[in-house]
Amino acid sequence: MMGVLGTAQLGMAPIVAHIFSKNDDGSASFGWVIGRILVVLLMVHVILILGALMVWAERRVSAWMQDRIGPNRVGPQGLLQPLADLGKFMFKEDVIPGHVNKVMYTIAPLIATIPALITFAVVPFTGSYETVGGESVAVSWQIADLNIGVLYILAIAGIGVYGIALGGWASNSKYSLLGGVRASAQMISYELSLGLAVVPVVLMAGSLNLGEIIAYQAENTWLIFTQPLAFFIFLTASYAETNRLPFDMPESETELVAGYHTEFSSMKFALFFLAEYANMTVAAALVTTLYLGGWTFFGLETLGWGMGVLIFSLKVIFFLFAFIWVRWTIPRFRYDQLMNLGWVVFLPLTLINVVLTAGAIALDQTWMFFLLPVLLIAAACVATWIGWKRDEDKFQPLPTAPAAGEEGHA
Amino acid sequence: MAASFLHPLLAAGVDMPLEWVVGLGLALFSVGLLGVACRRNILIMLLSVEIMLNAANVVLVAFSRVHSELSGQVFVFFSMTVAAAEVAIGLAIVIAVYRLRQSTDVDDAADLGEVDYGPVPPLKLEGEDQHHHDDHGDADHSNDAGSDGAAPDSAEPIGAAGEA
Amino acid sequence: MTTVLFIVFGGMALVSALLAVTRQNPIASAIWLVGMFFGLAGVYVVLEAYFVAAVQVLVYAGAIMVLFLFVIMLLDLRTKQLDEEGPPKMPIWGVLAAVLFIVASGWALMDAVGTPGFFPDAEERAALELDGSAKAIGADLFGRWLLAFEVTSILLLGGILGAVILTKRRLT
Amino acid sequence: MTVTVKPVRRRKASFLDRLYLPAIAKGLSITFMRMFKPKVTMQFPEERWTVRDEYRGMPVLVSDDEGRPKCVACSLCEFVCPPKAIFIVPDELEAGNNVERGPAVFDLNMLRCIYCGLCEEACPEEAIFMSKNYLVWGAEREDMIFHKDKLYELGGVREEGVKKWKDK
Repeated sequence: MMGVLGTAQLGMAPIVAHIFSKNDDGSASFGWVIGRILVVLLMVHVILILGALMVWAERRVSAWMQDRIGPNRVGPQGLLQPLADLGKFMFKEDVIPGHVNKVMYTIAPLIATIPALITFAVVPFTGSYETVGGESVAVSWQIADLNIGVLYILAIAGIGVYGIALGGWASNSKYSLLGGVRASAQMISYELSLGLAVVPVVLMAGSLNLGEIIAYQAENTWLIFTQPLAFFIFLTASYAETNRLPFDMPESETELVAGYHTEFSSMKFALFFLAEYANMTVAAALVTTLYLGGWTFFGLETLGWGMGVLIFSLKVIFFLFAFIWVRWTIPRFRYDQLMNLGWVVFLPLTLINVVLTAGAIALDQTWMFFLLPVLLIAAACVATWIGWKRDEDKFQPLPTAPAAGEEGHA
Repeated sequence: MAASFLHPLLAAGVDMPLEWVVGLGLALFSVGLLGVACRRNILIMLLSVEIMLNAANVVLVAFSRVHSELSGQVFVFFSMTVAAAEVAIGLAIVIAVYRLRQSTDVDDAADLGEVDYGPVPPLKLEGEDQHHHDDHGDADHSNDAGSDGAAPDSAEPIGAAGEA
Repeated sequence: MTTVLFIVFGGMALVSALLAVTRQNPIASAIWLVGMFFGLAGVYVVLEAYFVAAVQVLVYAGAIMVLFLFVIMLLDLRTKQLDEEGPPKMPIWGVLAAVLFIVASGWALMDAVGTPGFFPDAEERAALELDGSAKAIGADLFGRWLLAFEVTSILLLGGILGAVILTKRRLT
Repeated sequence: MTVTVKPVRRRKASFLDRLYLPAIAKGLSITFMRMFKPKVTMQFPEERWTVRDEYRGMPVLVSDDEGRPKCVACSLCEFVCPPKAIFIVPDELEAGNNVERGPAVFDLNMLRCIYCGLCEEACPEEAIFMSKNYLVWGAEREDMIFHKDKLYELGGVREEGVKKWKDK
C-alpha cells in the first residue's frame, strides 16, 4: 500500500521526486528521510495553526451565538487575534508557585501536548484512486501508513490524560487535584465506549488501517449510514475524551476554578490550551475518517488530490464547529450523570452493537446493516421507557409539608 | 507487509542478536524482584510485579520472533489480561488496607489483628440530641478515614471487629 | 539499525524500571513505569510485533497506569508522610537476591545460547517471516487459543467482582 | 444540627424528556439560529452612546461667551468634594478683568473623583459642570490629574447661567 505522501503524485518535477525517493532496494535514502521530516514539520504546523485558529473560531462563534460580534479588531475579521494571544502568552510572567512539584509541573503541559500532535501522523488527509489488480482502489495518503492505525490513535490519545492528571497533581492544590482525578476517571470510563464504538467499523472494513477503512467506505457506503449508533457514541465519547463541554469536568470553572490548570500561567497554560484544540482536531479528523468516508465525497474526490484535501478539511471543520456549537449549547453534566452515561448507557449499547454487527457479518447478511440502527434505536427507546416507568414512584406527590409554624423547630 | 511503514528503516530485517532481548527480560525481571523484595510500599510492590510480568512478555515476544511462531504474542495478551485483573484486585486491596491502617507500608499490615481506632460516631439523625454521642469520641477516632467525610452512610464503625 | 534501536529502547526500559523501583514517591515511580512501557513498546516494534506494541501502550500505559495514578491520587499521600518513611531502604540481601537471580539465569541463558540450533543464526533469522498483524494474531487467538481466551474472560469477571467486593464498604 | 426538609414538587419528566435527544436537538437549533440574528454589540470607538441629559460625566470648568474663565476660586467645590479630588490655589487676577479672583491652580484628580456632582451643585458661579464625557483615560497616574488648562479646554464655552460679574 502506498502510504507516503508520494512526491511523484504531487506532480513535482522528476528531479525533485528523485531526491525525495527511496533507494532502489527500498531502503531509506538521505533525501527520503529529509522529505519525510519536511512532511512531518508541515503537518505539525498545520495542526498548530489550526489550533490557534480554533481559539479565534471559538470566540467568534460563541459571540455569534450570544448576539455578540467577538474579536474583530486584530486583522481582517480578527483573524490575527491568535497572534496577539500568542504574544501575550509568550511575554507573560511564567509563575511557578512555590508549593508545586517543579519537575512534574514543568513536564505536565508537554505530556499533554505531544500525544495530541503525534496522533495526526496516521490520519489520511487525501488520496487518489489507483488501479490495483485491475480494480480501482481508493489509496489514502498519510504520513505513516500504519496497519494498526486505529489502535495507534487510541493508544496515543490515552496518553494525553497523564498531562492533565499530573498537572493537577503537581500543582499541589485542591482544585487542581480534583480536576486531575476527575480527568483520569473520566478518561478510563469513556475510552471503553470509544474503543467499542470503533470495533464495528473495524469489523465491517476488515482492517485497522485507516486508509483501508476509507477504501471500504468509498466502495460501499459511509459507515455513518450503517453504524449511526456507533457514530453517535464515538462522537459523544470523543467530547468526553477531549474534555469539552458538556463533559469538561476536569476544568469545570464553576466548581473547580479552572481545574487542572488553575496554577498554570504563560506558555505552560498555552500548551494545555493547545493540547485541547489539537485533540479536538484529531477527534474531528478521526470521526471523519471512520464514519464519513474521510477524503471521499461521492466521486468528487476523483478531481485530484487537492480536492481530497478540500473535502477532508471541510468535513473536519464541520466537526470542529460542532465541538464549539455543542459547547455553547449544552450545560455541563453532573459528575454522577457523566459516569452513569458512560458505564450504564454507552457501554451496554456499544457492546450490543458489536455483537449484532459481528453476527450480521458472520451470517453475511448485508441487509442487516441497515436494519441494525433501527433495531438499536428502538432498543434504546424501550430501555429508556422502562427506566421512565420505573422512576414513576420518584415523582409521586410528596407527603404534605409541615405547617409553617412547625417547620422552624423541627 | 506488516513492516511497510518502517520498512525503509528496517530493510535488513531483525539483524540484532535475539539473545539480547532475553537478556533484557532477565534484567527487567531482576529489577522487579528487587522492587518486590526490598520496597515496603505496597503500591511500588505492585508496580514491581508489573515489571516482572513485562519482563516475561519481552521474552515471550522474543521467542515468538525466534521460532517464527505467533503463540508467543498471543500469550502476551493473556499475560496482559492477568496483569489487568491483578491490578484491579491489587489496587482494591491497597484501598482496603489503606482504609484500615492509614498506611501503604506492607509492614503495617503484617499483623492480622484489627487496630482499634476507637468507635466511630453513629449516624446523626434528624432531631437527635446534638451532644448525645460526644462521650463516644476519643482522640483516636480522628485517625479513622471512614469517620470524617463518610460517616453518614455507615452506621457501624469501619473497624467493627476491633470493638468486639 | 535494529541493534541501535533495540539498545535505545531496551536501555530506556531498563533505566526507567530501575528508577521506578527506587523512587520514594509512588507518583514518580508510576511515571517512570510509563516510560518503561514505552521503551518496551519500542522493543516490540523492533521485533516486528506491531500489534503487541500498540496494545502494550493502550492497555498498560493507557489503562492500567491511569488506574494506578488514580488510586495513588485518591490515597493522597502527603509529602510529610513520605518524608517520615525516609528514602527507600534497599536491604543488601534483596540486592544480592536480584544479582544472584540475574547471574543464575544469565548463566542458564549462556548455556542455552551454546546449544546449537536454540537460537537461529543470522542467515536463518533473516529468512524468517512473521506476520505480527492484527489479523494473524486474531486468527491464532480465536483459533488455537480459543479456550484460553474464554477462560481469561472468567478471570476478568473474577477480577471485577473481587475489586467491587473489596472496595465496597458494606454490602447491604 | 438539624436539617429542615422543604418538599419541592418536581414536574414528572415526560418520555421525550427522558430521551434527552429531542431537547438537545432543540437547543442546538436555537443556538444555530441565534448566529444569524442581528448583533447587539456597539463598536465603541466608532459608535458612541448617546447619553441622557441626566448623565454625569467628568467634571469640567467652563468659560463664558467671551472666553473668560468663570471660576472665582471660592473653593466651595474643594470643600464639598467627598473624595477630596479637587485642589485649588486661589490667586488674584491682573487688572482689567471683571473679577479679581481666579484659580492659580485647579487640579482635578480623576483617580479619586466619584462623579457625584456635588461640585456642580455647590458652585455659586456655575463654573464647574458635569460634562457628558465618559472617556477619561491616561497612560500614567499623573495623566489622570487634570489641570486647569485641560479642564477649561474640555469644558469649552457655556453661554447661559450666572453672569453677575459681567454687570459690574
